[in-house]
Amino acid sequence: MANLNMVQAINLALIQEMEKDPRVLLLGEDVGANGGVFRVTEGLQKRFGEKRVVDTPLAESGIIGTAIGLAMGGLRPVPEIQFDGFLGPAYDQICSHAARMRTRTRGAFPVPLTIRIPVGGGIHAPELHSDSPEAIYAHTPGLKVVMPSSPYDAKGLLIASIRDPDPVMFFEPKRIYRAFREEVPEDEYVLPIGKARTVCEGNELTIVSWGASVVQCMQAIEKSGKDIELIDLRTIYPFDIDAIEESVKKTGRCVVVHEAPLTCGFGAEISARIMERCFLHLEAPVQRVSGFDTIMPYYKLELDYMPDASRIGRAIDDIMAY
Amino acid sequence: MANLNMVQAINLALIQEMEKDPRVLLLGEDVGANGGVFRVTEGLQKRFGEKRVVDTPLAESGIIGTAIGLAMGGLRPVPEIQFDGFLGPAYDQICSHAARMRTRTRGAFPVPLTIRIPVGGGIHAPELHSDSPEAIYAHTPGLKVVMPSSPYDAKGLLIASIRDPDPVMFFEPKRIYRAFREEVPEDEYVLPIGKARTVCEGNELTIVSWGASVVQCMQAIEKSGKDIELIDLRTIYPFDIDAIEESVKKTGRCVVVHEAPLTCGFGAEISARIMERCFLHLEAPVQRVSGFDTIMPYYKLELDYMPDASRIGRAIDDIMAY
Amino acid sequence: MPITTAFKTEIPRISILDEHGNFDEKLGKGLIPDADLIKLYEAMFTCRRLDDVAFRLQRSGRMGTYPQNMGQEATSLGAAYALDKKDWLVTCYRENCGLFWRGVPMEAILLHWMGDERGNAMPREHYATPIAVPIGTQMLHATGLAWAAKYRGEKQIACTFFGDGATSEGDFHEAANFAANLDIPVVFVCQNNFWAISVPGRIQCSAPTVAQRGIAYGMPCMQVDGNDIFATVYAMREAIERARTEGKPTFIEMVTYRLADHTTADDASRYRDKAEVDMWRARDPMIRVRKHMEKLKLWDDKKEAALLERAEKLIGEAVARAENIAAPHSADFFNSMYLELPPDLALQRDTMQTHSLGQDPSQLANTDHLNRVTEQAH
Amino acid sequence: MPITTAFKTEIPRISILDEHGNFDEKLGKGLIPDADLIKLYEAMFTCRRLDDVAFRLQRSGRMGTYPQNMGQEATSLGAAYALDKKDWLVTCYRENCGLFWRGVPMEAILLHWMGDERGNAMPREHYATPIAVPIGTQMLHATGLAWAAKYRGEKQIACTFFGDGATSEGDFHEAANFAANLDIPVVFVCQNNFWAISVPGRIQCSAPTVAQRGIAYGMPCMQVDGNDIFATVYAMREAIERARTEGKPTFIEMVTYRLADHTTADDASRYRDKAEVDMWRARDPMIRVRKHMEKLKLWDDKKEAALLERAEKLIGEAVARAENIAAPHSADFFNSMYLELPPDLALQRDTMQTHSLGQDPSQLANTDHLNRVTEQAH
Ligand SMILES: Cc1ncc(C[n+]2csc(CCOP(=O)(O)OP(=O)(O)O)c2C)c(N)n1
Ligand SMILES: Cc1ncc(C[n+]2csc(CCOP(=O)(O)OP(=O)(O)O)c2C)c(N)n1
Ligand SMILES: [Mg+2]
Ligand SMILES: [Mg+2]
Repeated sequence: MANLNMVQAINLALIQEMEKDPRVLLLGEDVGANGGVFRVTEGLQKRFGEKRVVDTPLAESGIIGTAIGLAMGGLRPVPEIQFDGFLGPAYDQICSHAARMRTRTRGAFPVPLTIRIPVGGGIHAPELHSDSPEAIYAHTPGLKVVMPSSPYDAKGLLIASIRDPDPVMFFEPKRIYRAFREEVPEDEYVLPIGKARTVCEGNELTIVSWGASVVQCMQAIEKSGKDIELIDLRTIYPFDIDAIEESVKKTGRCVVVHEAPLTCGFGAEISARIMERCFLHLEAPVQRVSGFDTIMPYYKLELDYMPDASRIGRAIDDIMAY
Repeated sequence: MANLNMVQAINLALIQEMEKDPRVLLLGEDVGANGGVFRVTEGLQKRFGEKRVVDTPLAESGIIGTAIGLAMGGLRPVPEIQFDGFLGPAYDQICSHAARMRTRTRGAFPVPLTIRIPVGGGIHAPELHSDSPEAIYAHTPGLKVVMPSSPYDAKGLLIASIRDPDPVMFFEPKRIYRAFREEVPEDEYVLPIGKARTVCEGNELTIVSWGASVVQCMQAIEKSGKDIELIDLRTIYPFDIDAIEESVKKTGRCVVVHEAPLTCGFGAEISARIMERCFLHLEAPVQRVSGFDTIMPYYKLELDYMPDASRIGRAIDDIMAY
Repeated sequence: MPITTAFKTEIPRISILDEHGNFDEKLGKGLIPDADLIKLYEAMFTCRRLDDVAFRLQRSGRMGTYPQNMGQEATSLGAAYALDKKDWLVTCYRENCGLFWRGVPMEAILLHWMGDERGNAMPREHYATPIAVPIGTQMLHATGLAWAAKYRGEKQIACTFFGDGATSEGDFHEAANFAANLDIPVVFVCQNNFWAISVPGRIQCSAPTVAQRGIAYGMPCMQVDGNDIFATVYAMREAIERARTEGKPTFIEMVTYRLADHTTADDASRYRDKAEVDMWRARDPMIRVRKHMEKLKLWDDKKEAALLERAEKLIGEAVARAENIAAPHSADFFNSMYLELPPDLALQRDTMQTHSLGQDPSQLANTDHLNRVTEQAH
Repeated sequence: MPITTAFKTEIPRISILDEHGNFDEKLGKGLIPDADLIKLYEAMFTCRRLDDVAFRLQRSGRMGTYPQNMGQEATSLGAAYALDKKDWLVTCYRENCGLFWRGVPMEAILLHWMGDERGNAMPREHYATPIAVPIGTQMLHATGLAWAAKYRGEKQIACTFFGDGATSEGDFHEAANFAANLDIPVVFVCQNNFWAISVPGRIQCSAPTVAQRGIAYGMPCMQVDGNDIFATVYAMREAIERARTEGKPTFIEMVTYRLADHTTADDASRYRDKAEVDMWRARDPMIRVRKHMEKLKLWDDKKEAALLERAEKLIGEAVARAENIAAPHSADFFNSMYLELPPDLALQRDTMQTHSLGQDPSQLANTDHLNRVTEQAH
């Protein structure tokens, strides 16, 4: 056991998978000598050589497109896209190719690929460095979408993602990269993709969230003094609707919290599913606390944009009063 | 008044806007001599010259990126992307630039741009020629998203889109390009973006749909013999939640129908909003009839994928029996 | 010397057997043994038949949109002939002849255009990737495939084909740039057929040659008469040698022409002149080989007639196999989504519905739904 | 002649005032009048001060991440000087000096890096687009802007700047290709500073020059000593003339060096040698101009001291304006989304919440929510 922050936990997961499986290689912008702009791949090029930790040209479509080829060729590439906002140029290779290759070839060419991307706001970064695009990829059949909210989860989910036979979008909430440490087992372990985690149990209300927002939810719950169950989704697709259903059938109330814009964010899907599955158990309409339907503003206003404990708290009050 | 199909109605709208406003120009692959692969721009290059109807290199990001520049330079470009599946390479320019330029520059550089794209399945086309990506763009703040379901609507909505001061994704459901004709006024007219159309009134159930699926809904309603209200959304963003609310408060039941995959499709947003707005009026959970969470299959199986009258009919039966 | 020369280069153009039957002995002698030349001609001939048959299948409603290959046979064939059978062949959709040489069963190609993914389930032993419909995207996969081989220390390389239109896409640029800068052994072959549907070549590339696209990456570049099987083989051999020994990419422009419409959905008479097409008809890659073989007494009408018979039989059988394959089942497009199907997706598959009522397992006792679905589907 | 020459080209390299003070009279004479040269030096000097000040603002927590421009002043300055004031200047983020020459107030640049969109609200009279953070995307906008001018029959052209790393992006390729094939008057300027954050230039372009990227499009290409204001002006004039009279694009590689870290968030000592940096320090574009002016008796220490004072004042005022601007309001990021705000978005703005309870207009009678929000925000 070591006391690690999320950056260290991910770094450790990468080391262990690379040692275990010679097919695993890393590629991306600045992942080599620089160890990534967040230092997530720190020391890895020195340890594994330039063949396995590759600085690529500055071209996101190229990174993902060649990684698809690497995967089709039998390897397990783990490309990094430097920031959420730079997924855009890679969108076509991710959604039209990585996601479709297995289906397109009826299983002849699977694409075991794990795309690592720091996501989300809250670090005073420039434009296009603070987005939360998980709903886009959850709406794209053929991908899995994972987002850890703690160092422990990050390690176990990343190892599961790398070993997964299908393409995984591995979103790393950069706001909590170094926000806290926790005990992380030194041995490798796997957390199953598709299973949520109950952060705390409660009977009055269910909150569903993922990524950095989980931390805001915990703050809000603490402040509220109410008996609230918090579910950390951990994976956005496939998502653990059974866990949500069970909880909401117990509590009758639910708030979903995420950083991405409201309209057609993943909160919409969860809300719709809850209605479909728990209709007769609901005591109030599911509430969504999310980013607004605006562009994430430059950093002077970013905290106004993101759901925080006070905004979540208001939703808690409102739904409890319903 | 003329009896036109949707292709003709769009062609007419383009002619009228180009005659009226010299700032309007068309660009895209094969839009010139060939008149577009669906002949939507037929005759326009001959009529308006190569300056105003421009065959571009085969590069979707280039088409949208230069169109953004054209719009920033004061023109009203109407680029065409040849098929839904080829929006992918243009995703970044659409979502990171067209959608953001006004906000980024606090209004100094608006981008009045109308992107025309044939969308959806049902015409036995090859791979990546049958997708329905509207939810992706509805989740992207800064865009408007329009999808007509008839020749009359197509003309009025396209004219509104071209005149709109902000970027519009104008999705043309190719399955009904030539499926039927209707009376279309020869004079120009505008249908407001953001307003739904009640296709038929009813008291027992509300169906919300858009694009080619509206036709399937009408078939299902006819077959069902029930007293059903059908709302054609016409615009996906901003969407006419007031019209939906009013209808569902009356009927107490709602089915949403779309071709795109279920998870995080725009049906999820509508379902979530209905719960938020009509909670106490609902007699059954909102039901979604949609494409599956799979890749749209090659054409041998495409009809199994798309919601048809029988699948919609089952949902009608199930929700009425609830 | 304030104005100096920063860079200087030339691009060669290769032609060995030209459209008038002139054969360059210096380059051409021994390049392709006679026995192989016959086989190469037979392959072109057979694929030309396939093209005709596919066209007719489409016209009679037995196949969807189909892009004819007519006139471009010598390009991919030259490549497939020169490559090792284990080198990756990453094509677009006008390389039937190369895939045929590689041994890919022709029903795979037919099935693809019949709207059936099983046509893309390429057995790995062919080292070929499926027909690529989205333009310009497959070159990155080729680069990754060659990179994977290099990573493993194998001598395998990749050869990728794409059109002149495809060179306008950003992905083309990124693929070439990755290969050049990371030393990945890929042969990039552009089939410059002067058209991208209705858009003429100068709108894709107004430079004097498409070959010079490769200069941007510091790659050796060649322009080749793509309708000359000798020239395509010659150029490929040089590029393959460089890839194999130095691990470096090459860019080859093969100049050819699309003799048919873009696809069966297209009408090329709307945008191009008959005179242009006629000129290129005379440059057909098959005519010159046949004449050359006749000159060498390798070929005659009798052999041609026998070949026709063999080709008809082979294509006929491929068509029969493609048409007689069992109808696909809607479960197929679910089952190939992930190695392990998420429960929610399995539920969608089993109920063939997305609305929740009656879809929930607890409500599945009544399997009427399921029966109804299965009936409808078949 | 089976192997002929398909294409042949050369790229010139321009250098006029080199780092040793050698001045090429033939090319340089009369190129920049003395009075202008002084002003150009003053601009470089002022922007270098801005760079220092911005760095210190960041270090003291008064500004976010900032990318220093140090060492690259002569590139964009040469362009801005040679361009007409109505030509579009479409930059990346290391062109402060060009924007300064153009007249863009320096607080715009400071505000941008202070996380405030108002820094991007460029008045149209500057014909400059805002600082572009996403790499490689702005060249397409430049191409569209120049196209719009051409469409209107105006003589206006566009000049766009980008780094060596940016030339790896597909969008760069598409922009150059559009401009070349559709005859759009754009000057493409690559600031080759040998690094893209930590990634060395050879991984972006392993060709002998970056200039040859332009050959792919049949564009005239030039390589220029980017630390030589005379050379950058010379090359720009040639390119502008071509754009203005023939309506055609040019590709210019300006060879320069980033003397500082990539941004204030970077530590370049992790990946590059001090020796390399030191070598380039000696090639600083300002040193040679100052020496040259001293030789011509145009400059001395006294003038430099006076300039320093003026620069400090100007930058100080810009900083004050940037820091004293009224705090933005959350309504701002709503109000600039569309010309007309959709009702749903207005509701989000007015309530500052996305959850529906209490957000619905019918429930808004109690405005406690609103008050709470406004208080929190300010
Ligand atoms: C990304 C993308 N954009 C557009 C299309 C539509 N399309 C199909 S083929 C074609 C022209 C291709 O031209 P070229 O690359 O020269 O190949 P050719 O057909 O001439 O062999 C176009 C525009 C597509 N398939 N993919
Ligand atoms: C599309 C995109 N990908 C990645 C980044 C992150 N990033 C910012 S600057 C930079 C390097 C840019 O290098 P270059 O183009 O040479 O410009 P320079 O910084 O050297 O001036 C990178 C990778 C980005 N901003 N945009
Ligand atoms: Mg072509
Ligand atoms: Mg650089």
